Amino acid sequence: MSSANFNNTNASARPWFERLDRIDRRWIFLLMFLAVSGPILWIGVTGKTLPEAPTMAARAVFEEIDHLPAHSLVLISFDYDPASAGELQPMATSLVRQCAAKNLRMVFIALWPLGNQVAQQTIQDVIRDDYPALKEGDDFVNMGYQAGNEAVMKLLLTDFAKAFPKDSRGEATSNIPMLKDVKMASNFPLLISVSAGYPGSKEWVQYVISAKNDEMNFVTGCTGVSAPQLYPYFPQQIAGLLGAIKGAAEYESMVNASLAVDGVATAPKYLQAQRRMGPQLVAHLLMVGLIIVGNVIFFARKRRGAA
Amino acid sequence: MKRIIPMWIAIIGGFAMMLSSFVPLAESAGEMFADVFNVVAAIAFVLGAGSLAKQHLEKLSRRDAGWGYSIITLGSFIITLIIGMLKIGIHPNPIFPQAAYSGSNDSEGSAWSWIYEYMITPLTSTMFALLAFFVASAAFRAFRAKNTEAILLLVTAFIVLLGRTFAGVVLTGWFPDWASGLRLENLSIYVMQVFNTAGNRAIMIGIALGVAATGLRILFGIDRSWLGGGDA
Amino acid sequence: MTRQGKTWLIIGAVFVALLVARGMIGQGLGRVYVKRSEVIVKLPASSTSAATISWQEWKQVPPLEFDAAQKANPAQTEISFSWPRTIGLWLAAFFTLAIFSFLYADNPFYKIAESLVVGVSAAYWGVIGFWDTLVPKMFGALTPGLVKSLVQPSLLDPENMQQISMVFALILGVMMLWRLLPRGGWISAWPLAFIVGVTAGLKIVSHVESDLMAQAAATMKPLVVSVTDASGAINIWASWWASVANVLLVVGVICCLAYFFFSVQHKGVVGGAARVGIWYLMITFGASFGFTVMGRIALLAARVEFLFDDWLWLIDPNHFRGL
Amino acid sequence: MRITHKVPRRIFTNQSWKCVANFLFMVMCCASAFAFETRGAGHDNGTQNVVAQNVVAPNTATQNTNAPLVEPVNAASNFNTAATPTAKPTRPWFNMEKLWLLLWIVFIGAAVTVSVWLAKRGRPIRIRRIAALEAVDNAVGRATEMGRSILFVPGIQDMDNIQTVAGLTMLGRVAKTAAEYDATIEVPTCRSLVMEAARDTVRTSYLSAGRADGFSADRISYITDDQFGYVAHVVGSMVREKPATCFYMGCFFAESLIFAETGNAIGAIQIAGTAESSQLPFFVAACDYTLIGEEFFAASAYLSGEPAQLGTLRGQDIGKFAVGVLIVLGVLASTILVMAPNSAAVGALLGGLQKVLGG
Repeated sequence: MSSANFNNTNASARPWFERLDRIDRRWIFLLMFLAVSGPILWIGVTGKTLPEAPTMAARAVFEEIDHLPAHSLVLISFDYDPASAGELQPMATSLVRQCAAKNLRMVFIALWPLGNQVAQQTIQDVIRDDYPALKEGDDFVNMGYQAGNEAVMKLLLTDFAKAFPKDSRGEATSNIPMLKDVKMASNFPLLISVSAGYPGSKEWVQYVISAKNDEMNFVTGCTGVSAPQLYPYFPQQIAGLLGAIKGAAEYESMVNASLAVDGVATAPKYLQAQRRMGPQLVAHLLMVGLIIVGNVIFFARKRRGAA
Repeated sequence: MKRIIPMWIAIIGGFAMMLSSFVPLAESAGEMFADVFNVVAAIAFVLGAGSLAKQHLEKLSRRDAGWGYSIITLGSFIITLIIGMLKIGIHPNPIFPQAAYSGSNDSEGSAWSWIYEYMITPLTSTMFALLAFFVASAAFRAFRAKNTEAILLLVTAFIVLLGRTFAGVVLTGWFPDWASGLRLENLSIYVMQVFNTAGNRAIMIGIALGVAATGLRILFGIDRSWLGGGDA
Repeated sequence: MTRQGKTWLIIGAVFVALLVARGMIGQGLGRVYVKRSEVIVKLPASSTSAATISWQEWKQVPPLEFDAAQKANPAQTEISFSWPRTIGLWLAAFFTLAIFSFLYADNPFYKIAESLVVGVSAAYWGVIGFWDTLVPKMFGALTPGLVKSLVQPSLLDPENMQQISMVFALILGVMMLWRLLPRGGWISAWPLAFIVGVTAGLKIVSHVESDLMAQAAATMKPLVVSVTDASGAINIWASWWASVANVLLVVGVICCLAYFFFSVQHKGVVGGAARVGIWYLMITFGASFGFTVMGRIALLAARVEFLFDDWLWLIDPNHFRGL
Repeated sequence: MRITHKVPRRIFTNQSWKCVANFLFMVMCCASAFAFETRGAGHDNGTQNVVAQNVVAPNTATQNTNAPLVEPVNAASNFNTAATPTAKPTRPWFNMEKLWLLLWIVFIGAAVTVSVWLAKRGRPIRIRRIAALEAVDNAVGRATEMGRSILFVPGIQDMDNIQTVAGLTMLGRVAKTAAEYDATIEVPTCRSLVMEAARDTVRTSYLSAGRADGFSADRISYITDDQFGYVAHVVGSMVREKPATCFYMGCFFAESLIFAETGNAIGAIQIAGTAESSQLPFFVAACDYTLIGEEFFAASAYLSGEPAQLGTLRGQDIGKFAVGVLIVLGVLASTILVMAPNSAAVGALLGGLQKVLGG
């Protein structure tokens, strides 16, 4: 874009930091491209991923689910659509996997119109493929999408069956065995939301968790853009928080480690997030390096100016 | 006169809407306005399309530099419009086979979804992806310790950037438990919880007052610079 | 030839050479396979024409399934190679590279991509506006019979209020379009004025409620907090940190508010507070910047994965081609 | 256009009367709704209910319009709460839960009205310097000197976003300066309605600058509704036409940094303003000047220099001061409450404060 940089006549006469400061920004672009594409290629070819050290927010998610006794009821809300699946699907997959492995009874709902579709896909990929012993209606049920945003949340507080009168198969809520004792949201000891925006985690906190904080816990996974708005609620209202692909990778590695079987490689669908952390690490290091170089230039120039 | 009437339309509409928020009978007025607005905006697309066509037809007729690109824009616009408006190649919805236009444009295998998947998605999402390059060049140029403000900006960004990867864990993960609050990943959470919350809260309060004052300037007829209408 | 022109030529030549080389090795380059299925739908009994209509649908399947099907029965036609989708895939790759090329310099490929995306997307949103807004909302309210017979038999009968508001919307819309006529274009200022006024009225209420009042209420935190352990004893360190956090939060909000004062000169106490306020704002911005970087890099990674996985078949993270 | 700031000594100008009248109108509307509510609750309950039902019925989902006429008994039994028709749930005229919200709005309205009135009476208002706005004239002048155009992006949202409206008021000011300096201004828009509104605004600005002949509607064009389609076009034309000055004023999302970095690469002076807090960091990092949140909404008033408009800024400050005082009181009260949990008076104070803020 800046063709002027091509004909720097007396470039060699300038001190090194001046030359570095005027570097054509296209070199930075090239470095960024390599920083992202290199790891993708390397991880894609070798299948290796980077280790993860879970932070407290991610560890809290794992432990909240891990502490629940078997057959506890869990309400899982799919508040996203395929557009944000890149960031959120790995979380949803691992969350459902941990719940299924712990033999918890899962109730899926969706507050985004396309959330039902991603929920079905996740049920297919995780429960039907890998935990075929779990029976729909007894161990898990998908209640589908319900329009109304916060209104649905408020209704859930008082009357579950009214908010979701039937499941996605068309079965009436009253006929579903696992929902026999469910009257309202607080019958679920744990609420999980995978959220891409409105309505999502923030609304769950405002309308449901604030009212029932002592009866039910809330863990959530969200996109990077919405994470800053949710941190103020952690750990009081939000017991565990997965922020963007980083949080997903940490949590995914914990779930994989807890379910690992010797001699059997983890299926690629359970490594999505960790695969995506490779380019993140290198690109972040590049950014950090660029900031350092920028400041080295700044101070070198300042010293020269002062001398 | 041409400016007085629109001003009063704005004033009456605005106050009525403000009032409706307090009257349970009219609670849905806001939603109704959203519907009305969407319909007006959809109708106004004709104006946008007219502007687009005029702009490129003029370029073509004048043979301006790059008129060939105008052919591409106009051609793709017209073809997409025809395919979408007429739902070309779309089968009816299996639930309502008797209604000829009941099928959705998005059904897999249609010309429309081909356009979406192979043209709109790659073009727009690659444009979006350019941001990864621009954050790097902006960070290189702007994050320099020129003064206190810049130092704070740069140090916070630095902490969060490192705290969000494995590198942060490697650098500060060995800190003992009593100093665990100083580990980069925890420090970045602390920054988010305290400083970010405080800053954003004040910005939001300020914006609310700014919106109120801007709205009142319009509704009190003090600011009329947005009003068109020709004669002053 | 200019230096830039030469650079373009060299980049292009190297790229094509690499592409050809890639195409000759292993499984070759990106192709799309589809699986055919028949859809048969019964028409309602009242219809006089044929009792059923049918059409074929094609769904995309991984190349692995094609290989398996070919192995089982080389003459099968259920899963086949799709020309239109393969061309689409290559076009998508071309567009991706064309947009990336803008980072180097403006060039004809970018201009083609830009012209296309403007034309296609303008029409795209126009069509969405027509089928998703005008048809169900306006025509659905004003001519429900027509919409039911042609588009959406399940349409609910419109309520009176809905019809009134849609007539109103239609009038506003027509006033907007009046501009296209040679005379009386000023009338289009009326709907605009209505929209601006109503927006102002609505936003005053919603912002004061959710931003001003709610945020101020959330800031009323005690400066001293005592955190108790599970055993009931007071945890001194945790209490200390929680108290510091609250003090920092409250001070921050007040100082940032001071920064936004317009009618007071930033001198003395207000000046000092405003200065602390701008520090807080800078920390806020630095943190948001750092947090957003992750999402932006994920976007680039997705495009690069598209190029390497879907198009060049260099990597196969999902085991779609059985590498 | 009436130029009002030339007559500051007139106590009751037309405009200040209008402002006060509007405020009274607002108060009256609110008061009457409130009065209806309180009266309805106390005295003529029956008639109120009838009226309320007749008005409400067509528009509510919970009530069946025809049922009360045809089968009154069944209709009544549909409601869990009541057995007799007189006790049916009715909708009140005023939502008492929102009383404090209403009072806040009336308070801000009053603060603005009083400040405007005082300003019109000639009481001087000193507004602090806003660097980004001081730079506007120079930035426009630079474009004229360099013989290049000015780019103005009014955000990517439609007219139902107040930021777009604020961006357009700013456009009005910038276009007027541009007309006076004889600089060309390009406004690509992302929505058809914004294009129309921007054309009106710029046309008026050129007229009031006495340069009606210099206005060309074609420079304000619609590109596409698509976010990144729009971005692709705008950055493409930025690189080709190299505007000397770029303004980004309105509601922005991810495109903020694409614009700002491209503008930086072509060496343009960039002034940005938005209330979208997630995008502020990028504008702050990559633009020469940035209007942060509330400053953006104050910009048009600041640039106008008219006492009435500047008065509204004072009104905003009064609102901010009130919020600050409430926060300090609330913090003190809740701190005391932690140390002395049994203090009933402080508890009541805190409860009252939270009520004032809608809690």
